[in-house]
Amino acid sequence: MSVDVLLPSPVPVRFVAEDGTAVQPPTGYQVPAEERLLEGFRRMVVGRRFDRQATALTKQGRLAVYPSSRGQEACQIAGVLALREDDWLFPTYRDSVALVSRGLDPVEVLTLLRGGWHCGYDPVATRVAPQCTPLATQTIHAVGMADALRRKGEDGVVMAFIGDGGTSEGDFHEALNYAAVLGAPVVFFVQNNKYAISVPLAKQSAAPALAYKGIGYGIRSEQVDGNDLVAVLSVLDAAVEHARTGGGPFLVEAHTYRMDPHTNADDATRYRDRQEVERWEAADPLARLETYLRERGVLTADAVDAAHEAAEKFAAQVRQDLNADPEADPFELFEHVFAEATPQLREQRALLASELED
Amino acid sequence: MSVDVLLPSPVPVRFVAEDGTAVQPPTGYQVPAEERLLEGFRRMVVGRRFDRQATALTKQGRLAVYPSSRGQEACQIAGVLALREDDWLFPTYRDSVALVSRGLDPVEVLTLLRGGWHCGYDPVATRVAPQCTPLATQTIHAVGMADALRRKGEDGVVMAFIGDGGTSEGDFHEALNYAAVLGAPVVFFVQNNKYAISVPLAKQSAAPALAYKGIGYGIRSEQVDGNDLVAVLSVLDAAVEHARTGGGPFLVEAHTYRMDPHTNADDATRYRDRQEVERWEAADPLARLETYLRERGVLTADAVDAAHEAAEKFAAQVRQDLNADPEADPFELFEHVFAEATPQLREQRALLASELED
Amino acid sequence: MTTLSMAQALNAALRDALREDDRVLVFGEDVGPLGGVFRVTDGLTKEFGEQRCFDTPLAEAGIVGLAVGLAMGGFRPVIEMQFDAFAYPAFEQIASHVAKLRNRTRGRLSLPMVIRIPYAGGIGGVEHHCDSSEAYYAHTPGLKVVTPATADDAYWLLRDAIADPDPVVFMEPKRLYWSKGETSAGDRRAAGFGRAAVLREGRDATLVAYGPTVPVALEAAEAAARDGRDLEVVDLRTIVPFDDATVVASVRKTGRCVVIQEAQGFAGVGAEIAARVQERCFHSLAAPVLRVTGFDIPYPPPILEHSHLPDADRVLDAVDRLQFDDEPDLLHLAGEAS
Amino acid sequence: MTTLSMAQALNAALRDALREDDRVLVFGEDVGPLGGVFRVTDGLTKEFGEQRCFDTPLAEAGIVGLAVGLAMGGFRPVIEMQFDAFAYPAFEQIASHVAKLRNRTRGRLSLPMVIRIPYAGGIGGVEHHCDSSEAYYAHTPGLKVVTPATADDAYWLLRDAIADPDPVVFMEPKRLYWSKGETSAGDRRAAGFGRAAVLREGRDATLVAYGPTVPVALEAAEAAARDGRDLEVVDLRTIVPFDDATVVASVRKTGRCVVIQEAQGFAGVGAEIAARVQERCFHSLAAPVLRVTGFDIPYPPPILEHSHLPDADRVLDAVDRLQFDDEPDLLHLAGEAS
Ligand SMILES: Cc1ncc(C[n+]2csc(CCOP(=O)(O)OP(=O)(O)O)c2C)c(N)n1
Ligand SMILES: Cc1ncc(C[n+]2csc(CCOP(=O)(O)OP(=O)(O)O)c2C)c(N)n1
Ligand SMILES: [Mg+2]
Ligand SMILES: [Mg+2]
Repeated sequence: MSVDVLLPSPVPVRFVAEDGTAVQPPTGYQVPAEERLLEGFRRMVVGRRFDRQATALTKQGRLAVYPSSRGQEACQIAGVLALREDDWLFPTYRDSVALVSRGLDPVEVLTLLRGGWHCGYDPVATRVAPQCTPLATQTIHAVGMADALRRKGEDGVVMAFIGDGGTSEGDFHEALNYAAVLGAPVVFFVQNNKYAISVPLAKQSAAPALAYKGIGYGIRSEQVDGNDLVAVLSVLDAAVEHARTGGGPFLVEAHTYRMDPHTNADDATRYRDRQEVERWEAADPLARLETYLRERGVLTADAVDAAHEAAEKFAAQVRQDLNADPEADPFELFEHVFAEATPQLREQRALLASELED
Repeated sequence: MSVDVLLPSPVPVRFVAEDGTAVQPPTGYQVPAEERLLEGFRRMVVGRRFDRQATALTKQGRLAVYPSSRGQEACQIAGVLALREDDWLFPTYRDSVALVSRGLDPVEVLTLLRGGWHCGYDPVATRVAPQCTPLATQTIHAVGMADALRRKGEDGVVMAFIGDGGTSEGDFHEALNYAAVLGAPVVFFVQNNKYAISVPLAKQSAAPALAYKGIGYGIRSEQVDGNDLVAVLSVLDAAVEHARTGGGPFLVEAHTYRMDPHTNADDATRYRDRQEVERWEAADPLARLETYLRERGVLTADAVDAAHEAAEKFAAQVRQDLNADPEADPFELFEHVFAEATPQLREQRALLASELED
Repeated sequence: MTTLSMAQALNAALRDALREDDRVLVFGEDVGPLGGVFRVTDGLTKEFGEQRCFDTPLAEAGIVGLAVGLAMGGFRPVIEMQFDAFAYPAFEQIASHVAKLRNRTRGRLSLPMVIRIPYAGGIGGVEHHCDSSEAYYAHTPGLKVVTPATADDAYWLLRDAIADPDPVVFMEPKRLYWSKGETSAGDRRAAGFGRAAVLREGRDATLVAYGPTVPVALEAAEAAARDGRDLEVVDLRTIVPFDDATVVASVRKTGRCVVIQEAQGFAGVGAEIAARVQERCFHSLAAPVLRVTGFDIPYPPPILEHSHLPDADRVLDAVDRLQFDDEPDLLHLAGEAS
Repeated sequence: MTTLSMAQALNAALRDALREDDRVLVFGEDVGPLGGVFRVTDGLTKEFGEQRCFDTPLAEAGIVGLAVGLAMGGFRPVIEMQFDAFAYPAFEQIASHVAKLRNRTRGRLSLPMVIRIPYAGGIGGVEHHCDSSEAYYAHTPGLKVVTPATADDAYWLLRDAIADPDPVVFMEPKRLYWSKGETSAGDRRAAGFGRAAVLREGRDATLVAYGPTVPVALEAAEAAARDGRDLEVVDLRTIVPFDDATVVASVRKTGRCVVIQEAQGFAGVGAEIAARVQERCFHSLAAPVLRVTGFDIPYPPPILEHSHLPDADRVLDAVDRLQFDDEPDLLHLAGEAS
C-alpha cells in the first residue's frame, strides 16, 4: 500500500467553521444528506440535555458518578449516526450520550453509574458492548467482534470508541496491529478531548497528531474537527464504508474538548484555567451546527424549539425513572460467576442466607 | 515538529550493494571512518565464528539452548560500534554476539543459555542490561535508564535492541511513547530478521515498514539495509548523535534475516523453504563488507587472514572455557530474593540443608 | 484405547473439537504451520486451514482480547500462551474481562473460551519459562482452572474445557508432555470438571497433588509402601471447581494429609487446600496438614532446579513428620531457622 | 503527635522522603498538579517541581517499566497505580522484572522501588475499582507486600518501604484513606517490616486481619467483649515478610483463630495464614482455623457490596463456630449446600 494514502490530512478535516460558516473540505469527503444533519442536530440537543440531567442527578445522589461528555456531542452523535443497527459499538464510560442516542434505555445505560448491576443493558440485543472502564481493553474486543462478523459472512462494522489518554495503553497498539493484520472491519474512533483526567495531551503524546499512529500499522487514518458534526459524520461515513467494503480498519481522531471536569467528583480547576475552557466555548459543536443549518435554511426556529422540547421531555423522563432506588437481590451475587454455580458458591450462598435470616 | 522529518526514508538506507559495490546513500548520512569499518569487519568475523561455536556447543550438550544471529552480524556489530563505553545497551536473548563484541566475557554471556545462574555478567560494570526474554519489556527499562542518565547530567545514550516480533507487544508502544514524551536519549534498534520464531513478517504487521511506527509518537525514524554494515553504522551513528545531543529518541529498523532456525531446538523447515534462505545467502553482510573494503583497498588479504585467525583463537578459548560444568551452590537459591532473607526463606534454607545432610 | 503422550492427547482433543464444532478456533503464537513449540497444535492448520488454526501477531493481551471479542461474537476460541510467564502481559485481559464478562453483563454474555498455558518446570528451561502460575488464576473468581496429570485426563479435560460455557484456564504441565498413557479418546469417560481422582488408595495418609506433582506423589506412595506405609494419592484434576468431597472423604479416612505443589508455597493453591482440609477435617486430623512446595523464590536456573522442585524424598520427609509416632516435630517450622 | 487521615499521613511520608533523598521520584497518572485522585500526592509537584513528582502518559506497564529503568539507574521511584485493577496491565513488568531483577542478576542489581496501589472496596466504587489484589503480589517471590491499617502505620510503613533496598508493593485500603489517627511522623517509631501488631489483647480467640479488615476485627472484638468474650486482634501490617512469631504466639495462647480478609477467599492470603497457623499451632488449637472472607465472586456492584464485604457480624458468627461449647458445627462448611 502506498504510504501517502495511509497518512491523515495534515490539518483536521473541517466542513463548518467555528462561526457556523461553511468552509471547503478536503477532496474525497461528501457533505452528509441534510436529513441526517437535521437528525444529528436533534440528537445533539437531546444528548446535551441528557448529559446535563445526568450531572444534576449526581448532585442529588441519584447517580454515584457521571463522566460528562459536554462539548463532545458532535462525536457522540456522529459515531452513532454513522452506524447501522446491525453494526456493533464498543463504548467507554464517557459515551453514555452515544448509547442513549442509539436508542438504549437511559436507565439501563446509567445502571453502572448509579451503582446498580454493572452493565445495565443487553449487549447482544443492542449490539453495544458494556461500557468499558479499563482503558483501551475494549479496542481488542472490538477487533475480535469485527473478525467474528467477517467470519459469519455479515457485512457489519464495529466502531470502538477510545479517549486520547487510552491511546497510550499497550492494548490500543495491539488492537490496531491485530485489526490491520486480520483486515478486520473496525473503525477506531479517538475522541481526543485533550485531557486524560488531569493530564493534558502534551504530556500524553509528542505525536504531530494521534491520527499519525495509523501508518505504523498500515491503517488508513484521518483527523477531523471533532466539534463539527458535518465533518465528523462525513469522515466516519467514509471510514465505515471503507471497513464495510473490505478495506480493513480505519483510525479517526476527532479533536474536541471535555468542557466539564473528568467526572462530577473531579476538580478541574487544579489543572486547567478558565480561559482555556472559555476558548473552547466558542467552538461549541451544537451552536455551530445550529448556525450552519439555519443559515442554509434547513433548520427553522420551530424545529429548534421542538428539539429542545423533546429534550426536556426526555430529561424529565430520565429524572422520573431514576427516582426509584435500583433494586438488588443479594443472592444474585452468586448467579453470574459461572453458568452453573460451583459447590463452593452454593456454600457461600447458604452462608449469606443464614446471615440474612438472623 | 514537521511531519516529514519524522518519516523514514521510503527505501532502506544503503551504502553498499549486495555485490559489494558502493551505492549512493541518501543525503545526510556519512560514510563512517575507514578504521571503524575495518574494526567492524574484524568483529563480524569473530562474531560469526563465536556464533557458530555456540551452536556447535548446543550439539555437545554444553549449552542448553542457543539462538543464533548468523546473518545479523552487521546489526550486532554496528550496534556496539555506535555506542561509547559509558552508554548502555539493553539486549535480547539473540544479541550474544553484540555482547561479546562489546567485550563481555563469553562465558558470562553464555551463562543463561548453558543453564547457569540467569544473567552471568555484571550489568552495572558492563553497562549492559540482562539479556531479556520477555519480549519488548526491556525497551521500557531502557527509557527509564535513559531518563536516569539525563537526570544525572550524563550525556550517555541507551540503545534498546528488539526483534520484529517484539514490536507487536504493547510494551514496545508504551516505551516509544514514554521516550518521546520524556525526550529520553534512547535509540530503539529493531532487527527485523523477518521471523518471530515461525511467524513471518507479513503475519506480524501490515505496516509499509516498521520504521513508520515512529511518527505516531513524534519519534524520528529510519530504515536501513541491515546486512550493510556501512549503512547500519552510519544510521546508528546519526541516531545516537541525535539522542546524545538532546534530540530525543530515535527508531531504527534494520532489514536483515535470521539465517539459522530460531534456536538449535527449532525446525525451520516447517515454515520456510530453502530457496528463501538461499536468496538471503546472497545478501550476506560479511562477504559484502569484505568485498567492499577490499575493492577500496582498505582491507588486505593478510588482514582477512588475521581476522579469521583471531576468530579461531577466540572460539577455541570459548570451547575450552565451556568445557567445565557451571558450578552452583544450592544455598544461593535463597540469597538473591531480597537483600536480606526473610525468616521464611531462612526456614526453607534450613529445610534444604536438612535434605542435603540426609 | 491407544497409548499417547500428553502432547499427542491434547492434539487429538483439539483435532476432534475442531472437527465436531465449526465455532472452535485455535490461535496463538506459532500454533499454525510450526504446530506450536511443544507440537500440541501439530497438523491442525494443514487439516483445518488457516481460518480455523492460525498464528497471531506477537502480543498476548491481543490474543486474549481477540478471543474475548470472537467469543462475544459466537465463536469458541482455544488459545495458547506460549509459556507460563508469557501469559502475564495478558493478565489484565484475563482478570478484568475473561473472568468477569458474564458477571458484568448479568449473565447476558457468556464467554466459552479456553486459555491453554504450558506451565511449571523440570525441563531445564531458562528464566521466565518455568513459572507455576496456577494460583493467580485460581484466585480470580470467574475462571475455571484445570490441570491434567495423565494423557487421558489431558484429552478429556480439554474436550470438557472447550465444551464448557465458561472460560477455562487450562494449565499443561510441561514436563508431562512426553509422558505416555492410555487414552480413551472417542470412548466417552465419566468424570468431568470438579471431580478429583483417587489414583491410589491408602489408609495411613493422603497425598493431595495436581499437575506436575502427581507423578511425584505416586512415586512417594510407592516408596512409602515399600516401607509399610499405605498412602492415598488424590489428583485434583480441576483446581476450580474444587472437589471438596473427594479430598475430605480421603482425609477423614486417613487422618493425615500432605499437600504437594510445585509452585512457591506462599498463598498458593496448596495453602487453600491445607486451609480447607483443616476446616473440614479438624476432628479427624492426627497431625497438621503439611505442605510440600517449591521454595518462595523466583524459579531457579536449570542447574539448581532439582534443589527447588518438590521430589518424592521431600514428600516422604513430610509424611515422616505426620506424627505417626506421638513425637511432634514442628521445630523446623515453628522455630527461627539458623 | 498530630492527627492525620491516612491519605494525609501518606502525603507526609512522600513529602519527607522527597525532602530527605534526592533520588526519590514520585510519578504515575494524575499524581502531579491534580495531586492524585485520592490526593495522596497533593502539593508535591508544587513543592518539589515537575522533575521530582510528575504525570506520566497513561500506561501502567510503562509506569512500572520506567521505574525499573530509573531504579537500575540509581533512583528510588515511588509510583502510583490509580486503582487496584488498573495495576493489572503492569502485571508482567511486576512479576517478571520488579520481583526478579535482583535474582536474575545474582544480586548485582537491586531495585529499590515502591508501587503504591489503592485497593479493596467499601467506597461504592464501580466495577474494576475495588479489587483486593494483594494475593497476586504476595504469591510472587521477590516482592514485599505491605498494607497499613492506621495513619501512623501508613506514614512509617511507607517511609520504610521507600528506604527498603527491595521492591515493595504498598497496598492502601481505600476506605481507610479518610480515617484519622495520631501520627508520630518525625518521632521515629520502632516496628518495621515483618512485624505484626497486637492491637488488642485477648484470651479467648485470635482475630488475624490486615488492611481494610482491621477495623472490622476491632469492631467485632468490641462487640464480643460486651458478650464476655475476650478476643485478641493481630494486624499483620506486612504480608511479606510474614510475622509468624506474633501470630503463632497469639494463637498458641488463645487456642482459636479466625482470619479475616476482604478479598475473595480461594487461594488468598487468608488461606496462607490458616495453613501456617494450623501447621504451627496444631496442638494448641481447640477448633479449626476459620476464615472470613469476601465471596469467590467478582467484586459486586455498589448496591450489593455490603452483602459481600466481611463485617463484624460475619466475624462474630465465625467466632461462635470456634467450638467453645463442645458442639462442633462444621455443617455449613462440610456439607453440600442446598
Ligand atoms: C487501565 C486503566 N488505567 C487507569 C484508569 C483510570 N482512569 C479512568 S479514566 C482515565 C483517563 C482517561 O482519559 P482518556 O482516555 O483521554 O478518556 P476521557 O476520560 O478523556 O474520555 C483514567 C486514567 C483506567 N480506567 N484504566
Ligand atoms: C512476552 C513473550 N511472549 C512470547 C515469548 C516467546 N518467544 C520467544 S522468542 C519469540 C519470537 C520473537 O521474535 P522477534 O521479536 O522477531 O525476535 P527474534 O527471535 O527474531 O530475534 C517468541 C514468541 C517471549 N519470549 N516473550
Ligand atoms: Mg481524554
Ligand atoms: Mg525476528
